[in-house]
Amino acid sequence: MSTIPNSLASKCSLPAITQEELIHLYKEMRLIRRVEELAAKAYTQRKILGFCHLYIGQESVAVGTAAATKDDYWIAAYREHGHAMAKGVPAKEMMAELFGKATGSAIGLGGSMHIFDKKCDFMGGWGIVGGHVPLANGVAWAIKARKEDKVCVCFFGDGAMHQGAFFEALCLAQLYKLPCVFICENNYYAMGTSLDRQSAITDLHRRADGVGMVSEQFEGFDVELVRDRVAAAREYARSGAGPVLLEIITYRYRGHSMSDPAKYRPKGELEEKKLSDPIAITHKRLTEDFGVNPDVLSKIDAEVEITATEAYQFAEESPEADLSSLYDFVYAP
Amino acid sequence: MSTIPNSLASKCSLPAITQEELIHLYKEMRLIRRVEELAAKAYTQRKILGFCHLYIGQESVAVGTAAATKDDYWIAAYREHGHAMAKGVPAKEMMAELFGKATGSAIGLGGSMHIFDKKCDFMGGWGIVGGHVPLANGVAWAIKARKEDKVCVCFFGDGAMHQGAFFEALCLAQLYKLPCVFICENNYYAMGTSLDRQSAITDLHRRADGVGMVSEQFEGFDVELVRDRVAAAREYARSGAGPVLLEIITYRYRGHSMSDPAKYRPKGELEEKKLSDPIAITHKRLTEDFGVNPDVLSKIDAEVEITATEAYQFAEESPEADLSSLYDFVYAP
Amino acid sequence: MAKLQIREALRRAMTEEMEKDESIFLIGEEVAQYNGAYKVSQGMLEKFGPERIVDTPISEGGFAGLGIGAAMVGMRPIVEFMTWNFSLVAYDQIVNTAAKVYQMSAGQYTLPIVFRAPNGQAENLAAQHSTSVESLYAHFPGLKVVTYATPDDAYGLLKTAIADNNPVIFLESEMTYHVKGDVPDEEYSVPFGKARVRREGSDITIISWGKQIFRVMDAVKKLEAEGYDPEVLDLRSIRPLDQEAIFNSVAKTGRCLVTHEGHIFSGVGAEIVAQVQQACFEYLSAPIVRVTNRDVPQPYATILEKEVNPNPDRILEGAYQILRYS
Amino acid sequence: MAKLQIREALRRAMTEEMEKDESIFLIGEEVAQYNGAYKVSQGMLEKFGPERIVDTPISEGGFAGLGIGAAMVGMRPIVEFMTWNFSLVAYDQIVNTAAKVYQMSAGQYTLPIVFRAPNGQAENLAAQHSTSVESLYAHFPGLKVVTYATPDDAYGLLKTAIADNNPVIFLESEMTYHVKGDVPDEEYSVPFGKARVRREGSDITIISWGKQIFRVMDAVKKLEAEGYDPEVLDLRSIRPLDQEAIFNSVAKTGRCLVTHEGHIFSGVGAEIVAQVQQACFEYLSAPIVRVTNRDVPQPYATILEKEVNPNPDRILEGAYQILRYS
Ligand SMILES: Cc1ncc(C[n+]2csc(CCOP(=O)(O)OP(=O)(O)O)c2C)c(N)n1
Ligand SMILES: Cc1ncc(C[n+]2csc(CCOP(=O)(O)OP(=O)(O)O)c2C)c(N)n1
Ligand SMILES: [Mg+2]
Ligand SMILES: [Mg+2]
Repeated sequence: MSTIPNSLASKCSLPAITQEELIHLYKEMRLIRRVEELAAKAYTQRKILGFCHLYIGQESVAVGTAAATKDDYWIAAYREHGHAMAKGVPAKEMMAELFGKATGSAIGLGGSMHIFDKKCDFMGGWGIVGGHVPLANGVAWAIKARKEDKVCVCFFGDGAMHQGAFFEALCLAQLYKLPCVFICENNYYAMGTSLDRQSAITDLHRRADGVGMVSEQFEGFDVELVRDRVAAAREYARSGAGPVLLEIITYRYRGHSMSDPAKYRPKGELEEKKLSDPIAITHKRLTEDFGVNPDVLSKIDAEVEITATEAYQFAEESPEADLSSLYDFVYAP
Repeated sequence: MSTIPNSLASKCSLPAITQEELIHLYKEMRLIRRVEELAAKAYTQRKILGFCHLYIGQESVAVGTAAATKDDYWIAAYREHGHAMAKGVPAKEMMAELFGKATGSAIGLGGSMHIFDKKCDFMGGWGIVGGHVPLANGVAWAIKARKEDKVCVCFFGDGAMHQGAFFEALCLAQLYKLPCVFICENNYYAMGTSLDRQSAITDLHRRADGVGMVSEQFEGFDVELVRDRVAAAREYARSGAGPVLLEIITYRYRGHSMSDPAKYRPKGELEEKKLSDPIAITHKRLTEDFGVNPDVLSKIDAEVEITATEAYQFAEESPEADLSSLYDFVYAP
Repeated sequence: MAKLQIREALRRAMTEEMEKDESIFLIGEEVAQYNGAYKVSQGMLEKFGPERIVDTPISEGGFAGLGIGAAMVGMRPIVEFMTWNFSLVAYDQIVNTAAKVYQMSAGQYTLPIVFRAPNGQAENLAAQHSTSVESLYAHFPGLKVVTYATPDDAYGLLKTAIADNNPVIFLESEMTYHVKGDVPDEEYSVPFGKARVRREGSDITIISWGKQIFRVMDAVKKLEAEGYDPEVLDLRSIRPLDQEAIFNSVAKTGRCLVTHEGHIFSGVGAEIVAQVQQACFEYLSAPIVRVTNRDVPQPYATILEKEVNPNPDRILEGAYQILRYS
Repeated sequence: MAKLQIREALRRAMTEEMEKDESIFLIGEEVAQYNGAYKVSQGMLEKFGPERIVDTPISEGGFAGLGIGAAMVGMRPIVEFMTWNFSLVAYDQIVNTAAKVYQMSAGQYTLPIVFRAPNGQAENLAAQHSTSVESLYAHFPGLKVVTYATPDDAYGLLKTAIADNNPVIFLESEMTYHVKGDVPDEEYSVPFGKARVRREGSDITIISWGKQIFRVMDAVKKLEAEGYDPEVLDLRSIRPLDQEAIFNSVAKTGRCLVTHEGHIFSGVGAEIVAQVQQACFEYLSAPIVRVTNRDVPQPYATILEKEVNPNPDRILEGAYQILRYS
């Protein structure tokens, strides 16, 4: 495995995280989790329909990445609620989209799998496994052509790493030295298929070796670590050195989608993984290392509760998607 | 790069090549070259039409591989005249197919890019770059299921190694440990695009690293060396250890197809490459190392000339493709 | 006679054939350990083992190609896509390889392979997960395309598909896997190219296929109540088409409506209309009408989706247009 | 007024637009250093440099996707496939991504991108290299599909395609890149959705597009010689269709033939027939006839290929069938 050269990794580093920033990241993760839990509730009440893939357990990846790439372009797959919120999509607009309401981020046209928000350069929300990865190169191409000081961050799952689209994208990104940070969120499963049954090699970042790309693998339960490693990768890509593939080990607590009971997990696996829960880790770090009073965090939890509940209510009370909008978005003027 | 473990490579070895066998390989290469030269002639006379991709310069790869895998299944791309003949497709039937005649290997339905011959397990002849590579896994699957003592040999060009189909095939072959020998004939160009402009890494066999596959790269101008290395790879794959990717460095003397003047080559490159002409190398080896009288080889050349010319005449004199066959091969009974 | 769910009928067809012929294997995402994304292959791993019920990673092009290669050398693979939407990444393999093997090799290589998956929209799956693919495959000579509405046909058609020596595109639906119906206990197969008359009638021929048949039968109830006497043809086989049944029916009724899910433009409906207007020109008392999805990408929200779908109300509207034409 | 080859007309359109707008770039296999597989982009690398005329490896899905991503953030890519056959490996990117971006994002992201390549059969390229893709793309709302017969339309339509804010499928032909014709010197563009009357007439409406127009004009000469007065509509735009022009013409002539290359089943011809029979039911004096490829994979040998193609003789046959109908 090639890793990001130390010289660059050190150059790039963001300033060491402050208590304030870490509290903010804690809050972001909390919010994602609570919104997802409410989405789960709404789903069982048939207020959200279709496929609904929850991000619970993986929050540190999107939130840590956001801490390092907030102003960059992001593009993600269908398990993207967390990414959307971390990137700045208001919880209300996202939840309303899940409810299929006129106030949703895509006014009810897209739904759970297709959150888009141009205001914060959140470019979806895509449903075909691996299919959106090539798009990242195009965004990076534009960045390069227009000499923007940005990168394109592209998220996908372990399941995407056996798809031709993913591979072609990696080849092209490396050939053209595009400013892309490819992030594989390896949560051990593609639906019911565990890692070792998907691929002969389970260190998936080694896919990068086949195209000569720099890559790194690390556990992503600690949001601070994610922030720092993604920042290094960002700097590498931004500097013109070429793209980077990060394999971030994570875990999803729920089934693949709301309709998956996830019976394929070995007994005890979920419980074990929960021992390194991203929110708990950060809670501990804040209280133990930074000496934050737990009450401060409880207060934050309460604020989050309000925001999440408001999002839910907003979604619930919003008007249905507007029939008259049906033909408005087939062709652009 | 992982290479075939020595233990296996040594176990597998064919007996050292005999003079008789090497003379046979010389003859095979000669025949391919002469048939291709006649095909070129026929093309300029508009007796062969459409795309016509000649194998001149690369003969040692197909012939050396045949020496090691004669009874295995083969599948190739559109530059497959040499492979077809090396595998046993009679020159006559192949030439007649190029001419679009009723006596052709596919009675004029397929043409130059689609030579098939079930009698000798030559499975095409395919036109979409990379598109046939996944099929090799299926053949290997059948080999495994039926416990045949065989492998599937799959040929493709350097240009195919950036295609999703190629990558997915590699992933699956390695996952299922299929008895495949993948052979990339790296002739430096995909049409007019040189290697370094196709891929960030030019040691293309490293694609195997990304999927954990064993691979090897070697120059393929010496037919004997090709025979031995392919035999080792075959033994590895056949034994159940898994597939192998070979990158065999070679060179095509002609343009990509008959309509390509190949102006993109740096000056002198072709001349330099011709210094390691496969036929010349084997001629030298036979006369200098094996002490074969050059007259013996001249006699062989003369025999080849007759076979090639007969193929040409056979094609020319054969009846046109049969209109009544047009609807016979849309659906099988 | 057993009442089977469609998923059970499909499973029975596969299981019976696999018991008889060792060269058949089932390959696709989640077909083995997960028992199928929609539980069609439930229990089959246990019965046939991992060499014949094969889980794959997410690489549709790769395993479709694997199936094709295996079929060329005499295996009889059943390739399952999780849905037909995902076959679009394997499109080249199916239309430009599978469809052409037999012809390009002048009959040396046959391709006994079934590609099966749920087709068309389910509910609230939005634009990327709602493609009806029938026209995209039926366009190509070399492929056969079939589908069913009820368990008995699901069973009988899949039996024929597995026995066929050509690539067969077999269209299912996640919305109807649970639908129950009578399936005769003895083995049988339903031939390709034969439409099924779901209702005999004399006023109008309504042509449809797949789960759209259920919407049609809904609409038909209303028509009946209003005194109309519609004939309903369930095509079952899209390529080959049962021209005889279609033309005879339209010649009898003089009126024709074609309704299907999916996009209208160059859909299978268009093909049928083009054939019918030619064959039945002298018999038609009204223009042929198509009722399909409205011409937009599938939206997510229920209220929008309902409006887009070729629902019974829209079928009725189309029927009235034809019946009241003068 | 200059006489330009079609390849020159296309090059002129791209060059003019690229000079005006820095966000346009051309990307594809062999477009730069090789000057285009068919020399359409000759000299453009020299003029615009390697950042705007971009060679790619053989990964159509990859670079189609690159174009889509770039277009989403405001670039205006022109993606060239070596031929449309090879777009089939990128099919998912085009029909399930490009076609749907605008809708799924509720208009937040537009997709100003042109996909261009030679379409349909050339000569003796056999089954895998002869696909006519128009129906495969026109099927999908969200895509526009256009094509031309002559240099003036090639230029004017490509200008419009590049200016359009939607994904445009632009169909060319390697067989006619050398065809010369007048192209006005001043800049102009040809709007989408407007058919071109290639010949006015009153006996029969012959509808076609692309290089098939040349075969039609051959057949028309014969018809003229025999005293018939055919009207020829060159559609140019397949999606959107010029319904007004089509329906008005058929209403006038009462007879209609649609002819195109490629497979017949659910082809674009089927769509046109389906629409015409409905809109012009009362005007039609004969069934509408389609003349397309015979329903087989494209064979290699010339004698077979000629038989398969919708050649002038077969167009005539179709026309007689209509004209002599009674
Ligand atoms: C091309 C394609 N094939 C199949 C599917 C169905 N599918 C949706 S998600 C999924 C699993 C993906 O797993 P992974 O990439 O690991 O992401 P995760 O769900 O773990 O976030 C599958 C098979 C799809 N959407 N696209
Ligand atoms: C998917 C696809 N894209 C493009 C082409 C057009 N094409 C035919 S051969 C070729 C070059 C292939 O080069 P390589 O794989 O190195 O094989 P070689 O010709 O050198 O034997 C290209 C671009 C094709 N046939 N298929
Ligand atoms: Mg996963
Ligand atoms: Mg090459």
